[in-house]
Amino acid sequence: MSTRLAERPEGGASAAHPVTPGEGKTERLTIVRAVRDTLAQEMELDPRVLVMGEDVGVNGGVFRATEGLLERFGPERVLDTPLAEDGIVGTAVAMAMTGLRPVVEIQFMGFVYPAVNQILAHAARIRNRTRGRYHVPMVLRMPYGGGIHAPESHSESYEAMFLNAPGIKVVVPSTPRDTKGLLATAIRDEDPVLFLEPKRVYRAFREDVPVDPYTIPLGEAAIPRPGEDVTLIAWGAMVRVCLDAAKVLEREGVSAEVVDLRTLNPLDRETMLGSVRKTGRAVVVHEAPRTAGFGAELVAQINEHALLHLEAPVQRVTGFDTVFPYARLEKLYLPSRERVVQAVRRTLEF
Amino acid sequence: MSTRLAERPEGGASAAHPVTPGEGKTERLTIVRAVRDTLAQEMELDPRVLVMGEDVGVNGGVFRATEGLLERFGPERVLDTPLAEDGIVGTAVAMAMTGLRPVVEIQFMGFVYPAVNQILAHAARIRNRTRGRYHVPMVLRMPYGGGIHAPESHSESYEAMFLNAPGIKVVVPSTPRDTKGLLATAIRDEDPVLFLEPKRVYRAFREDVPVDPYTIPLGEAAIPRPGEDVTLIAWGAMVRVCLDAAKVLEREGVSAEVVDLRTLNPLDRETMLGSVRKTGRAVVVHEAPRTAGFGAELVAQINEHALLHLEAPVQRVTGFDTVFPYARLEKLYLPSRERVVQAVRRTLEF
Amino acid sequence: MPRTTVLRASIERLEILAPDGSVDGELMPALTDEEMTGMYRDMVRMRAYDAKAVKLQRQGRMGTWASLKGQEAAQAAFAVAMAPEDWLVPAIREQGLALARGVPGHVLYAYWAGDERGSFFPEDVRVFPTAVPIGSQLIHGAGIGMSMRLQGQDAVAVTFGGDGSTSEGDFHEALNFAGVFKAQTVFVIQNNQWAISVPRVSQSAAETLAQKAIAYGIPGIQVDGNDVFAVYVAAREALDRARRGEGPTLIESVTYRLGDHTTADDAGRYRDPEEVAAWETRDPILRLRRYLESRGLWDEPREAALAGEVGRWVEAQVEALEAMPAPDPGDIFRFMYAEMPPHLAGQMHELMEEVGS
Amino acid sequence: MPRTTVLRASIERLEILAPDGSVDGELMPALTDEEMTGMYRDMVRMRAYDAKAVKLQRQGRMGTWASLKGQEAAQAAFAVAMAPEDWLVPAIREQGLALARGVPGHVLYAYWAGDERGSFFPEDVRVFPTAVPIGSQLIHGAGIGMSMRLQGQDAVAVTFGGDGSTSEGDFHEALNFAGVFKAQTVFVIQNNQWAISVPRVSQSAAETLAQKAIAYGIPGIQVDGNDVFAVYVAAREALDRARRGEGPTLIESVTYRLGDHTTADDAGRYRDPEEVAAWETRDPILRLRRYLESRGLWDEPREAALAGEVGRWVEAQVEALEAMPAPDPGDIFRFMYAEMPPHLAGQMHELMEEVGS
Ligand SMILES: Cc1ncc(C[n+]2csc(CCOP(=O)(O)OP(=O)(O)O)c2C)c(N)n1
Ligand SMILES: Cc1ncc(C[n+]2csc(CCOP(=O)(O)OP(=O)(O)O)c2C)c(N)n1
Ligand SMILES: [Mg+2]
Ligand SMILES: [Mg+2]
Repeated sequence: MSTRLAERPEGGASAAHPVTPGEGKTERLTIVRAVRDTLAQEMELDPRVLVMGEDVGVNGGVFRATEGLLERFGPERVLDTPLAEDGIVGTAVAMAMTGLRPVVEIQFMGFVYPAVNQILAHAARIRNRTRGRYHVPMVLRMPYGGGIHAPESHSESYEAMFLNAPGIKVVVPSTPRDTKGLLATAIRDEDPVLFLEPKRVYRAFREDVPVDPYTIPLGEAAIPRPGEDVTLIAWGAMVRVCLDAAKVLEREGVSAEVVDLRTLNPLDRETMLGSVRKTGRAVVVHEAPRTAGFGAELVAQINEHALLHLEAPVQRVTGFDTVFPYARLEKLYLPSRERVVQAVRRTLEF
Repeated sequence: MSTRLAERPEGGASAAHPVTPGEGKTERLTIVRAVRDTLAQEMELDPRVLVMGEDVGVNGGVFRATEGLLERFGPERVLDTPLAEDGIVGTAVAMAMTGLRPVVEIQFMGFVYPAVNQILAHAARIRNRTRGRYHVPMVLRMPYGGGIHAPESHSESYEAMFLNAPGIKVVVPSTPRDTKGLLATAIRDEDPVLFLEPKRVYRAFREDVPVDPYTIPLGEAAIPRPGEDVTLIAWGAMVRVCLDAAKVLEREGVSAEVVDLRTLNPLDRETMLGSVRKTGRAVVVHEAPRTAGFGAELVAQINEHALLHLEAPVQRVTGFDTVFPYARLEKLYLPSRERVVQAVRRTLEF
Repeated sequence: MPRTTVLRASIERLEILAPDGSVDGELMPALTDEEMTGMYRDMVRMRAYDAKAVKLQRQGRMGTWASLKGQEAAQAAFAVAMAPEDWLVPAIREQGLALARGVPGHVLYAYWAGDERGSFFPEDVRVFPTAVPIGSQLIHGAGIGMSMRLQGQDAVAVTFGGDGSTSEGDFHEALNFAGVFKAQTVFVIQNNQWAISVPRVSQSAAETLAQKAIAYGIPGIQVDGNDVFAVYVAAREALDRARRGEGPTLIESVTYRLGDHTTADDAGRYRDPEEVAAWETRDPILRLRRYLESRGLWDEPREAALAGEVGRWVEAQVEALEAMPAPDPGDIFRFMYAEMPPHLAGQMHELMEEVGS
Repeated sequence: MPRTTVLRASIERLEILAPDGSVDGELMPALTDEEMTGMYRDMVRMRAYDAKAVKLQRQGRMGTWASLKGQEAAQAAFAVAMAPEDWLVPAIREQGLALARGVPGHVLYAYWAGDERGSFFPEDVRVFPTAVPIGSQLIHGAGIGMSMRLQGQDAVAVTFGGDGSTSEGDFHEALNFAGVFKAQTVFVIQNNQWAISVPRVSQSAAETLAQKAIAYGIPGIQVDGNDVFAVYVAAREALDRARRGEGPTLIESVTYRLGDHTTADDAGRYRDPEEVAAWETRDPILRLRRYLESRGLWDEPREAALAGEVGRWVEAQVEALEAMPAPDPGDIFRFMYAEMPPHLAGQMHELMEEVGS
């Protein structure tokens, strides 16, 4: 079965659904399952939405995030493309400029480099270049991050490069519930959105996710765990590491607040600053290398806007400034619960 | 005339020359002229060095940075390539791995995106990938930055993306003298070096540059102007802006120290921190957009290592988080002397 | 079971209008007199528009300008061949075709004068903005062609690139996608012999650029790009094929860049004046005029009238350009996203304070 | 001056050894008996090495492994055709040829077991490390071919890619550079019909991949990639051409990936078991064995002896792999630059404190 792409319901789908999870039925889903269900739901709601990428059709994606979509929506809305990231993103840009809403899968974030020209020189700039005449409502989904014992180039976290070059929103969910709400918002957004999926926790846990459609606004951080003594700031897979660290700290009598940024651009600076002003101490955690990682920006913003509240320097727990190691050593590279705990201790002992 | 590439003098050229400018004869050169002379000199000294890129041969480069090299060294050492940045950098990577030392010109930094895969997935990683079996002694020269009323994509400062992905050194001279010494070092370096040339000041001023070869070590900042009250940290074309601001401040009785980082990776953290510890106040200046620019990293490092010395939050004077504007508005975008002065005042009034 | 031939391919070259103004009657397309004189008028207008921009640049009233001089024929031919709903995806020298498709002259000038408003085209004009990174627009051409097909629309994406652009990976990915998805796309390579200072032969070892089509299993053809009728015939064939859903075509239009690469370039450094002189005798405008004159469709009085008309039109564009209010500094921020995020609003505020508005 | 043909091109396909073991006597290359049995031994060894890796992976003793099963012939052919000084630039399934070129078996295993030391090859082995980003290595092949030419060396860069890799812009830029600079490079596309789940026909509308050579003005040929003699003949032609300074060649080797894409994949999801069965009858090893047997060069006792020998060799590689000391955590930092910069030394120190060494 195939839905004709041109037949769009008047007004689109955006306005029709609540912006927060409703009361209705829920289902226990993993993150990857939430991705798949949301894609199906948004494709159902808006016939302009289509999915494209390498192996997303017959194979249902190498992580199965698009499983069943081809059968359900047909080859006009689920495109198995040639192996060419620049081509995939560039054709998607043009589709987005001419009435469609492509959701692209880049198989691993480590393979986004060939598409950087189309993303940063075009997708991120078309609205500005044409003073609003054209825009690019496109989502680039990318499994990212380490921890799955994959070969080289399969574990990267390249978010920083998309944050210095403006014009593209960057969203990183950490839970199934957020995945659904944020992905729906990203697809309905009128601008290009990089949607980074923490593949390490793709199937790590399940959560009750409302069956009905809902959206979560971009630019609103969450506080999955409130606390008083120190703020742990993270996104994606590192949120779980911080929550684990907070549990350890609790046993030591330290109350840690965890801020899950959820979107890196736009950034919910106020929630982050509010927490840091309250606790006076902060640890930023990310998988990417330390130098010029997005953590640096967070430290800079805290410095700019909450310096006098700081009891200790903001600590960064990050990947090292090295290539992401192959499987046998990757565990040493990834920020661990222990490293976060140590960093918190440093802020307390300062 | 053409020098056979294979005939390399034993031991190479690296050891043969002083690491700091000698006493000998000097010549008044612009930055672009220093680039050209240094290329010629290094090609003369080491027959493995070759120059390649778009329009670098017959045309002598669109900025004339390679003028005369083709005539002097022949088409085997000065390669006019097809219009394909990924191909240029990728073939250079392989040349560097097999006995040559290519110096590549990317016509404008705004056109580096197509080559990002070869730079970051290969050049920056080959040594580590092969545990030292291969390495990539290659220089990527790129005119960068705004201020010359150029069309879109001709004014970009993309240094941050090359600083978060480790494995490639990043050098940015701000004077003719430094250009010569740093470029010579970069060419003799055993690892890939991004050599960013501030095209806005390519011909803005001349300086006495020693005629004899010399090198300036990577990872050593300069202090072109010492001061007591505030530290201005910059690189490339922004150094001049800071020096201008320092003059204005001097008239107001404020003594500003200017730190010219010269190399961003490796970073001379100690010189920067030493200055900030002394002055207690710092302003970081760069052309790239603010968010996740390299300035954030500097603020983070100051936070980590000199927090207790700070009298005020470190200020950032940067490009906005927008696309670099076309010519008619670019002046508003670029950090100006006035903005730097204002930022200094903010640190003083904090 | 020896060596067998698994593929035979050939590339044709099409020429109809000779430099002396004579035509190949058999291949001559069925164009009305009005269409033919219209093409001529279009080309003359393009040249005047171009010459004025070069002059303005010398006077400091225009930014860097990329001259289209010598490359008018393909643009005039496509202007007639394209349907109103078709898309134009230009490279950097398609100002002429953009004008013909409805982009106002002063708007296009504004782009080259360093003003983003120069890419804000009217709603009903299906012209993409100039893509500065060479070759990157070819992928957009493929993407529009896919988009139209997926949406069941008839429109075709006519996509221009230079000879230099064929070296970028983008060219390859664009043509390959278009071939695989039978995109409604026509790729036109304006082979003007030079990519800045790099001659065509240094760009690829292929004898023709048209033969690159073979790599994608799509039709390719070479035309004399200074021959408006040849381009027109190839354009119609390709447009019709795309519209019928039979997929993309690659057209190599062999022409010549009579001017410098841009106003920032000095072609005298790298090319032989004799080469330029030889190509001047193959001027596409001269040729068409000779033909029209031989058919009694053109003469000196009409030429003089056209010159006056075009001159006035060009001046009007310059006036409209210079009458545009200065760009608003706030516009630096306003078009980054559909809604301005708080951090950008803050930065805009900073700037507004500074400029005092 | 009508339509003229400006290019005629054709692509040949070469087959010598039929699935039943018979050969085309006229095209049969002059290989000694030892070379032919050597090829066979090589292929058997490759298959055993591969099968063992798949098994190890199932047992949790190996990381993700990309099987070369079914693609041995091209590797065995190039092993004989290449000169000692030639370079191998592999894609992801050239383990067999890498072994034949002198990479120790346990070292290569280590790579796939998630250990960077698995790309530290002996000094005299001219084999590039595996490039994970598909197609990116093709540019290195072009670059080495340019490098050898510029340095006046005779060596040729033999560069492998998959059918999928031909879609990347890298393929295009690699072949174009090689053509323009007459690089001493041979490009071998192992067209194994699949790029993970995407079949060859969805990768390009071109009838053959060999015809892509036409786009670069270089020779292209299609060979039966399961026919070790056909590949050998094409390899020799291409290597000789490159060595003579006449430039690169594209060889499309038509073969089949008998296994899953990698051990992380389940090909049963997307391809027909009948297709696999059909290709199993065209097995390159079986075929060569039939030929050798028909020539009296091979028999059951020799097969049994070889099986034993190869089995012992493979076990020795596994033992050597598992005898490797654990990788040193400090190695994460040591090979980033020729000299370790202070910030990295600091980070290494952090880690060393943590792991207590
Ligand atoms: C990716 C990229 N690299 C380099 C440039 C600089 N540049 C602008 S035009 C040009 C030559 C283009 O040649 P061609 O494609 O033949 O078009 P023409 O200028 O002849 O119309 C170059 C190298 C660019 N704009 N984009
Ligand atoms: C740039 C890039 N994109 C995607 C991938 C993921 N990937 C790994 S192998 C592969 C398919 C390769 O197909 P082909 O070139 O035919 O080689 P084969 O696996 O069949 O040997 C893909 C998509 C990658 N490694 N690199
Ligand atoms: Mg050209
Ligand atoms: Mg394949």
